[in-house]
Amino acid sequence: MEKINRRDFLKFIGAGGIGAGAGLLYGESTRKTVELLIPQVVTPEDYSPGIATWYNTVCRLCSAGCGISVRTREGRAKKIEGNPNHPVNQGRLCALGQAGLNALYNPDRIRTPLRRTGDRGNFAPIDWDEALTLLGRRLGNLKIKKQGSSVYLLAGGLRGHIDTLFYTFMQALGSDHYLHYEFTHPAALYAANRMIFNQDILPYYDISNASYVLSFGADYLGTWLSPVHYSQAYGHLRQGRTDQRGKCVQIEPRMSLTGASADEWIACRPGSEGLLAMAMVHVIVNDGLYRGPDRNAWLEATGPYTPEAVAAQADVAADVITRLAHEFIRNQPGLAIGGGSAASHTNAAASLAAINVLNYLAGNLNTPGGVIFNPDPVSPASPVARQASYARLQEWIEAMAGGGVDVLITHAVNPVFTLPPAAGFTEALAKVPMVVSLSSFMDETTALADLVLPAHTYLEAWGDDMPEPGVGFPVATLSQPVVKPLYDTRDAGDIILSLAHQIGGELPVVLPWTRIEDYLKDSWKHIYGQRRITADSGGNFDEFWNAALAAGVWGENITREPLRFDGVAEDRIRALQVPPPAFAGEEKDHPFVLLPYLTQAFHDGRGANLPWLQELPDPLTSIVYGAWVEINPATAKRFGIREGDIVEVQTPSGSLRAPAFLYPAIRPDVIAMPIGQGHSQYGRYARGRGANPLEILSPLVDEASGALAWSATRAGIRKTGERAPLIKTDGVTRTLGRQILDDKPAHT
Amino acid sequence: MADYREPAYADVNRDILQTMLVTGPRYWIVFGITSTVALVCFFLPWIYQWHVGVGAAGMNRNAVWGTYLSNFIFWIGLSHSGTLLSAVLHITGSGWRKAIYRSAEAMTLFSLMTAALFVMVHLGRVWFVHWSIPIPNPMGLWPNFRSPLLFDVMAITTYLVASSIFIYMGSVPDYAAVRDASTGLRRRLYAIFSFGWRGTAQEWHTLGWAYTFFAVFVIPLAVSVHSIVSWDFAMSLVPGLHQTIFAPYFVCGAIYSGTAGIVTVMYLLRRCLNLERYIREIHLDNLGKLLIALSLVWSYINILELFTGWYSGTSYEYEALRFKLFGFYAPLYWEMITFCALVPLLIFWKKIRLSWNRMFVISILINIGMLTERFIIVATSQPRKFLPAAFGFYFPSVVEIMITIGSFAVFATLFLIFIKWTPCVSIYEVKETLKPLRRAA
Amino acid sequence: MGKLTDKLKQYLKPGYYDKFDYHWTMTIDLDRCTGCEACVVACQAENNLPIVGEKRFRERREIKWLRVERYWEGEYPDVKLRFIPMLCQHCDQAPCETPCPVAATYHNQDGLNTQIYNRCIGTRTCAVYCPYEVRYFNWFSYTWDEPLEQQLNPDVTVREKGVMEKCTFCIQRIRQAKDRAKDDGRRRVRDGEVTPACVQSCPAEAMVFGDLNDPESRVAKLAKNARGYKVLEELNTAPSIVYLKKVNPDG
Amino acid sequence: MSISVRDALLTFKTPALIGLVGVTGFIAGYLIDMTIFTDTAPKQPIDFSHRIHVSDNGIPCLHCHNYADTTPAAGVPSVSKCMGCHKTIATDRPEVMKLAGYWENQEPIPWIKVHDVPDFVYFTHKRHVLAGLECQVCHGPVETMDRIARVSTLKMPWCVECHTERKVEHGRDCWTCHK
Repeated sequence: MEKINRRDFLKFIGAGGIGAGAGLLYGESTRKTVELLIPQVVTPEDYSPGIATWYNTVCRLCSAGCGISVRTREGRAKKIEGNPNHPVNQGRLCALGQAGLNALYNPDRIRTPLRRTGDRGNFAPIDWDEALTLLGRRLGNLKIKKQGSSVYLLAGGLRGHIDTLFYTFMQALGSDHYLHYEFTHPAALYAANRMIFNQDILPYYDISNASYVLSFGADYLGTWLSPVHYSQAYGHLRQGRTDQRGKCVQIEPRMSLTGASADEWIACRPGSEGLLAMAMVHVIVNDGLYRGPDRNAWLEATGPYTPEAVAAQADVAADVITRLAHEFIRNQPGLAIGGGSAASHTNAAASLAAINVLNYLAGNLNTPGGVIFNPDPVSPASPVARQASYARLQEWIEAMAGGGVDVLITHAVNPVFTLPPAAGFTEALAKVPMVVSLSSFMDETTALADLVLPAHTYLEAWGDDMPEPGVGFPVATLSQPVVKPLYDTRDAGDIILSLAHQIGGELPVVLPWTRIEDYLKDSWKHIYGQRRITADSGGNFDEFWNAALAAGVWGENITREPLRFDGVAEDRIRALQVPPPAFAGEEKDHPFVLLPYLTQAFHDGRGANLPWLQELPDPLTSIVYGAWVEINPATAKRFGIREGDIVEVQTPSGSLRAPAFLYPAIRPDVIAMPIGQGHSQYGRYARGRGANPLEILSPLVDEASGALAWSATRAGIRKTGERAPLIKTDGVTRTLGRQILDDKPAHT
Repeated sequence: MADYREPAYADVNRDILQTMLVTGPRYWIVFGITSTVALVCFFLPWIYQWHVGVGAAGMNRNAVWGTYLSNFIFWIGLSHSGTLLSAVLHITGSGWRKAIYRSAEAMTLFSLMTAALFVMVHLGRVWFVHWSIPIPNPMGLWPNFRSPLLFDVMAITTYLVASSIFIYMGSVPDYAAVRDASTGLRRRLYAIFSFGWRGTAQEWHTLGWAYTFFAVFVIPLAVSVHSIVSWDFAMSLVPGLHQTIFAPYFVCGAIYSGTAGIVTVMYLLRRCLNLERYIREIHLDNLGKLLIALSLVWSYINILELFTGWYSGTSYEYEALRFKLFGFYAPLYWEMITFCALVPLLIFWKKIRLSWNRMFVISILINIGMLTERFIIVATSQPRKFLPAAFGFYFPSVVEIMITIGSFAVFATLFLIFIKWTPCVSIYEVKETLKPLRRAA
Repeated sequence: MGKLTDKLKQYLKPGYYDKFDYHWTMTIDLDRCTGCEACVVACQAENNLPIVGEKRFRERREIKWLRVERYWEGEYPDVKLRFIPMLCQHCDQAPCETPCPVAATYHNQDGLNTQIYNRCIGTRTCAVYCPYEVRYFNWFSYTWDEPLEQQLNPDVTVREKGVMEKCTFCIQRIRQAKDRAKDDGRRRVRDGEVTPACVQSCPAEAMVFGDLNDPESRVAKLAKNARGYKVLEELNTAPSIVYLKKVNPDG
Repeated sequence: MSISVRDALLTFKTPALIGLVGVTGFIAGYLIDMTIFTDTAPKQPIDFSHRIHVSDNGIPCLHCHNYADTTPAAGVPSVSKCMGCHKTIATDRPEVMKLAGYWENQEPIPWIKVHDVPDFVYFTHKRHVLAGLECQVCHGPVETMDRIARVSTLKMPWCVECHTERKVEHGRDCWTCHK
């Protein structure tokens, strides 16, 4: 072929050059960025790359006190699992407990101390020294002026020596205004146990060995006392024994998680649970199923509570009551427990007392599968005494409103959210010159504080715990930091200690420690000596301490006799009677009873800022992200309400709007709402989502226990015409006769 | 028809060649519109989706297949009549085909391309699409040859290649005609396209032979392609899709929509390129008859589908049927029945059959119906599978709808390019149909 | 010719194996299950499931490898609620395996239905073919609000947009157990050595996991239980999850 | 007048060739970039020489990379570990002074990662070391390198090849290496 002329040649060069250039550039563009290989400066001794390290500590997200093991990799917490050595949860853990990581790594944590600037709700960061001096000075002055008693400390339900520390601190300050407040604290149950059993601490309910569980609204698989432990017990009760399968009966106006698992669900009128119990007592005594010496006394006491009489009040057929009573006595060991709706009416304590009587008559006290009275706890410190009932909190609120409170310190408690506004806490708070919050989250209460001293989350903090209710033998758990503190926060204990030193006077004398860790260790030295553990642990204290830290739990292995119980005193029997429940609001303009209920995920609202739980479909409705009003389909039909219609719920103390959900298992004269949503603060995941039923409660109180009767508010509903389709994961919730739940297609 | 004057050979060349050699402003306007729409409605949304993920579409966990796949089937279907029809008619030696087959085959080609595009749009990670092609690699990784989707890839590529060869072969003599009628660069280009065709007896013989061979070869291919597409669905367990009838159902549906498509295109060509003298009532008449036949078969299969569903007696099939006939998308279903089963019955009337405008409307309606049919298949079956708790709902997103509209523009653009590149009516074959005595002009 | 027929016979066996090395199987006792959904969170924590956000939930694009389905029976007042945890059944004759054009999902020698994220091209055919609807697609690339990403499990890939994902029976835990076995010079993993996150967390111990090939394993014994059944058994997918149906005392 | 195909083709010869050259150029350029310009031995913050440590002073690999036989990651020695020797040894060398500098202000050394596998790959040193593989099999003659360099591609074909020829148990199952 002919030779290429010059112009063409240049063209070739050009083309080749451009092409090659483009190729190079393309290659460069596809190359991934340089990765660095960062070594440690000094290697920690328990570090090995790519291998998980487990730390045992305690879950603080509810009061059950489960032991947890946290898996960490390269110094970061990866997963929370139950601590297999721990007698309460035995290696298992609930949704809330596992979501604890979301609390630790929550994007909305308070990262530095904050000081109010201008109106409440506006903050500016300050450093710790400044913050502590600020508070220290104030407390110091009060102390010098002998006004220490105007310092109030309200803590969430904390147990163990951190509580003792708080107590000592307040005492030294000259103030005995130190209380715990937990919305879920079963005050009525304590009262009932005092009434019938003379017990200050809760007994152990041995569900796993029971063959019959008669539960009056106690959601023991979801929220009652120690759900993880009871779930495990439930598993054993159902399939753990070869010879028998225990039966579960649930009596409650709205089917709870437990109700769903029960063999029989009986929808009684709200607040009539105690009456039912009394009727059963009547049947048992009357039909000669109980032949104790005090039979006649019982006969008298329960005279008026004939099944027929109660049937009318409770809307449960008389023969059902009789049948249940007989079943209960026949299938021993059996358990009668009460909670939930039964424990949230104006007759709560009396109802639970009546339920206790069932156990007494069945003679299943201190027997396997029955009620076993716990021996005294490991540490003498008994925070239960410091638990504020709603009534007791009322006195505080009055004091605050009256200007008697100069400094209010709150720790891990959010009364602004968990108390009904009608209680007037928020207004009273405004009257307090200085509000200090030790919270690690900007919750509703913290938002109204003047000074925020962010405490560690429980995964960064030291502490110990004695589970309550215990498990039949004394147990203590140690909690330790599993990761380095993420932010400029401090251990609540350390804050108190440094405050003590800041204030001076005799405080540094009674609280000489500078680190909570040392304080804890010394307190344990004391137990160690007192309990003469040396005998069984063999080595010295340090060995014991390290062993305890490694195991995360220490259970006393000298078996103690459960506390004896001999009969109910005559006068108590005679005194026992269950009044019908009182309600706020008239039936004619408020035809329904509003039943707020706890969910395992959100508990009293503290779970709402954990994204995993916001995205966890509600076990019974599969709804995520938001709150709803549960209405019986029949009722809904009457009001022409479809799912997703926004309804207005009015009570004597207010009203709220939420989408309706047609719940097949709720009484037609009851509407229910989950507690936990409807936060106005508390981080991006919780804020402005759903509605909070507590906001519209009329705070009636159960006189006997001082507990807030939070199911005793009547409500009316109105269809607003607006719609807000619920976000739920379920499609159709009927099997349509398909072979899903059974080996053969169901017939529907 | 009285005033119809049959064209002379010279006229044929002139008339048809001017459609591609002479380009008026109207062409450029139309071309401009289609290409812009294609860019704005198809490619831009696609790029956006590429960037954020397929979430840009309306699909969810209850219906992971959406309009992308239904459109894919639709375009595959549209591709069907073209090559298949022209091949069948060629073998059966029906002369009336000659004027229309070129554009029909072009349709095949371009709708196949559009369909292929939709596969890409559908993929979650289209940048790895080459993994579905068996290329030897040092990792020893191969595609999964059991997968109906892989059958698809094979079938479609084969069909694409075969039909492009088929259409090209048919055009060679015409390219020669273009070459002789033009000058300069185009002349040289077409010299290459036409492989230096000189029109000797030998060449005509070879062409005829090869052409017939390909015609025979293409027919089973066309049938297989849509059967395989149907297996994508039929091989699943999904109630409403898991049916043996699906292969014939799809094939018949494909030819049906394809034939309707031809009518549409013919109408437009005739109008816009004033080919009234070549595309004539006879074509309309024959295609009309074909449409009736196909619509009857199609309706029959639909009834059969309902029957099998009902006869199965399972909760699954019942629910699927219920949702299809009376569920949210029921209006679409009945619309489909009206357009594809009832409306075509009008064609029985010769008056309607021979009226260009009426047939044009009907053909459009049929294809709307077929488009919905494909949509119903994906949109009503998946959200009603086996576990009621996982029942759901699917509605296409804006991006999806835009891309659907855009796809038509893509097709149109390609077709417009085509008519300027190849004579859209076969010059030499039209001549074959003319009366010999008029040969001397 | 004989060779060919053998080859064809081979194709009839699940995953083309004469016998699985391990046959990982799970039993779920519905009589123990309380529907508390602890397992759901456990799975999310272990397997880096994204926090998709309210909008995505509304669009029904949540990602939950393990979900608890609930079915109501009867009407008030005689109404019952039944729970059933639904996760990948690791079918031995999996409908989802055949259609994947790139073989990103296939049956491996341990009887597991694999999902290889970095091979997936996102045709989503497997999800259509799966009768249990336990395959979840990454419609977007999800991100974690800082510092939540510090929790991510380094043993599990964070999936990018456009790939399918599903329950793996916590393959990373299986892998670690095998690793441990090798360290101790054992040929096999001991029964109970592998517990997927859900099984580990289950408060009522409703879930049991193990090797069906080992006749002594707990799961092998439970699988023989009279209450045992498989969901949608008539589809003949041969799932590796055996459910034990809830006992109904009144017949 | 007629035109032959050859003449026609000739007119398009030059543009076609130019296009061809362009494409070839592109491919060539890309390959060059991938092979020659890929930095398999980047400049490290400290000019650490494996040769000096291993060959000259006979320090075994596992002395510094002490996790290689016990954990998935081989482990980069911590700064303190380096200082363990270099408090006393060769303290006058400039590079060692750099190291001392890092130690002074307690900073980690930002080494540039040379051997890196994607996030979706599960690789454990332990199993490979315990299987009796020499470090050099994958990392090359490190003992001779003054600056560490990547000698193998660390790409899947390379892994699979070795797994295949050593008949690793389930060595070709995706879930053996992908997570």
